[in-house]
Amino acid sequence: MANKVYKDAKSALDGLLRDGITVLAGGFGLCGIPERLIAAIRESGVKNLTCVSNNAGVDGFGLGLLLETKQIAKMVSSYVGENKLFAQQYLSGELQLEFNPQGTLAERIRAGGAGIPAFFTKTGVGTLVSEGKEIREFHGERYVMERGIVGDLAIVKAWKGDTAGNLIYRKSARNFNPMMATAAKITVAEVEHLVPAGTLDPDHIHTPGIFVKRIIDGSPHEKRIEQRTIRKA
Amino acid sequence: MANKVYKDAKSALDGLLRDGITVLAGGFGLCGIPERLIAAIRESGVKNLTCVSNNAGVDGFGLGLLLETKQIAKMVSSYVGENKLFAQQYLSGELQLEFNPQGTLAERIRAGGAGIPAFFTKTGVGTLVSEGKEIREFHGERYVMERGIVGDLAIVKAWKGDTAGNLIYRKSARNFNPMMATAAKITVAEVEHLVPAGTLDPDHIHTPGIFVKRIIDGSPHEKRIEQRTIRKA
Amino acid sequence: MPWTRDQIAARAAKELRDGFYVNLGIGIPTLVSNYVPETMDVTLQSENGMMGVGPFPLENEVDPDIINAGKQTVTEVKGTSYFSSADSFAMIRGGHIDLSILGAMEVSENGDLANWMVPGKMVKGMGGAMDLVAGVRRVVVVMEHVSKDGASKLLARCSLPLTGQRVVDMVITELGVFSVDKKGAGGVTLVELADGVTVDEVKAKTKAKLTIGAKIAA
Amino acid sequence: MPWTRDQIAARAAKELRDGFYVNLGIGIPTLVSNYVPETMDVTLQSENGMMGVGPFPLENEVDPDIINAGKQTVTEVKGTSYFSSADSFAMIRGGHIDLSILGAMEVSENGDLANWMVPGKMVKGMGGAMDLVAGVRRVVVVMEHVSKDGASKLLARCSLPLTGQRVVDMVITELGVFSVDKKGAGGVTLVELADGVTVDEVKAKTKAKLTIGAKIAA
Repeated sequence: MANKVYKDAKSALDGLLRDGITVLAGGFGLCGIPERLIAAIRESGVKNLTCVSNNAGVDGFGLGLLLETKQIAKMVSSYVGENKLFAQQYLSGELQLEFNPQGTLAERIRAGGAGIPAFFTKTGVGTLVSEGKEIREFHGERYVMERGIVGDLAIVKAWKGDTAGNLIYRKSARNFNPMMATAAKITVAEVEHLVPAGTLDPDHIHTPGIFVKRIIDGSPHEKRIEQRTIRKA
Repeated sequence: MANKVYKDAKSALDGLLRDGITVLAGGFGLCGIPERLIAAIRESGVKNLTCVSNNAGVDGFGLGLLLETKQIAKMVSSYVGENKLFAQQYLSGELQLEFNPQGTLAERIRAGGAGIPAFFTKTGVGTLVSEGKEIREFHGERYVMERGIVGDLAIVKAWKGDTAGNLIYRKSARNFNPMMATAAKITVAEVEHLVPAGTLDPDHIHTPGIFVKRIIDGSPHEKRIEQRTIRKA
Repeated sequence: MPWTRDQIAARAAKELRDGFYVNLGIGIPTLVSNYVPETMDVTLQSENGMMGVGPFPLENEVDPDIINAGKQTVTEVKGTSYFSSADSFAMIRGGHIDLSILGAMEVSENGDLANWMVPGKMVKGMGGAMDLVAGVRRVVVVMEHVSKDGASKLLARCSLPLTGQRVVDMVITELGVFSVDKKGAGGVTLVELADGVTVDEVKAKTKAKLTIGAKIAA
Repeated sequence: MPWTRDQIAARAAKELRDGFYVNLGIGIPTLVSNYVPETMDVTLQSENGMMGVGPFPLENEVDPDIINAGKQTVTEVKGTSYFSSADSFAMIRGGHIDLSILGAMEVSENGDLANWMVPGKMVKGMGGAMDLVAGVRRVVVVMEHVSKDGASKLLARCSLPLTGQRVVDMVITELGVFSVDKKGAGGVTLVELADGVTVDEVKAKTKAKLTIGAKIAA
């Protein structure tokens, strides 16, 4: 029988990492990021990566770990404001950067996974984002054509997963993970709770197992909080 | 406080029905169809409807009820094989028909709800479906441009719903309902179990309440089975 | 003896691989699920929005909310999941399904498929067939080799409106198994002959450019 | 006295209506949630994938999996739901959000908005701002009327790279409230003046085509 379960992040990435590949990474800020898989990519020493991720982590955590080691050659993101190292590497020309509006980025990844090579959106029309791209009018409004994104490898983080690769995310840690899981040649998932197939409610599954080729129990996760904001009782 | 809950299908449709509107109807075959809302549309006598629905019901149930009364002028569907009345009305010229591949139909509705006026797909290239439409090459393959669909009214059926309009579908009764709910000027939902806001798990909600402007408890539902197929013990 | 419907289905089942996600059409394709080896992990998708389709239910298991794309009542397996039809066809169109086994009215030597419409007859619609053949990684057609009036269904060009262009990888009929050069001009190649069927019979009943595979010619 | 940040937020809150679904930006816009009337049903969306955003958590309620688009820890309300970022922006792009209240660096008289990039400075990215202004039904900008060096932020044309063209419906600053003719060439109209602010002060600090609303002129 086909087996998707690997014992740790390193073994789950075995054979998948090559210099220059495009890696799609789930998460928003530090919320819902594949901590173990990022650490294992760092450990592997693979270089010259293109990373598609809404953010670039922070100094010392998340994708910031791969910036420290200069393993990332290019980021495709919507916002990288939290990362000082990023700024340095970008300004020194070591790092390429492609900004996408957050919704365009999310939809480009969804499109890539859904076999849609291009779609039209109002977002970014008349701004730097639409320069050099096709503009077309529909129903009297202008839209810009954006392309689907497909990666070589997707790394995602879920709350629960089963041995068939089915995933359930928890609260706002869902974010970019579901689309990323669909849009790469191979997707590796890390979960907080790995359970036998048949124990998750089929109506609660967010990512069907077909999209997940390898899965690990990555617990315990640090789940670092970026902006701990509280109110007084 | 805003109130979305109506006492029955008739009151939930009050003010929304006009001759000639486009109605998006959830369901696949007779599974997950908005039984009560269809019955109320029949009762209203509204005419000349364009119905966007994967199927056209059967004689005497589902959208078949609106064919009987000749309230539907045009169907946008992928398969209408189960309905004899449909065939008669179509062949006599009383009914217009636009066939879409099932996945193209699903995606056109999703696009309509998502503010995407057009997208490219491989489906139907080189067939009747792509005639008269723009064909474009991406990565050496040909794709056809398909348009988003937006309706005036969407009627959907869910298993559970809350007073904020959040919906949870049950098993394969989900089908076309989630997209339909996003793609009309106003969406009315009927559910089997209507519960107070705050009682559904936020991670289990399939359609966020923003998409649902009116909701009714439509129980009990007949939930007729189209092909009762069983195996021997 | 040419193959029976069940033998065709059994032969089609040999195209399955461990870990495959598969979409089966209606008719002979549905029978394929009876021939999945017990040790093999094959997950069946139904395009209305279900992954992990089990057998038909027992009388007391019938659930109107669990149906397949043929609107038949079915059951769940361990690991079943449900999703919207948009997500289902995103899965199909995006190339995530390994194999689709479908019926056909006609297949041409370059892999064109016609299976949804006969001009002059009432058209029921293409359902998900066009999406499946355009999106699934590998398409295997199972069909009778000739129509009821004796005409070959394996042709140089389809006469019926197409479901897809250059989409069929393999055809299995009661006479044997044919690979299709859907990317080039190589036509169809007979790669397996049903027991008791002769190459001459295949040639007589095939109107496509036909090559006899090396193993059979030998 | 010109309005304080809190007074600006309170004034922006008057643009809310019962039943509205609203997206609030970071900064002054976040304060708006403090001024929603108790009897009013307003649901806050966070574009990372949450509908129904509650207040910041108590110390013992902090959950790293519940954050808003500013990456701040937040809480749920009755009726909260979560969804993917793709579904979140489908909601935004599809015109389902009633109102967005955002900050700005510059707004022009035709409703152009600049709020993401200053050439020469390190660019942090536009995040979801371009999607919000393109997709949300009504866009209200809250900002200081002039920059730190005294330059008007309400201009004939934006000098900074745009976030969106003809997208702003209303601007609220410490000096008052301005409606924007984003479809035509009418420029901005002063429709409300902060207490103790004069029309002359507004005129002096505004570099856009400015009309004084009928109620104020009277």
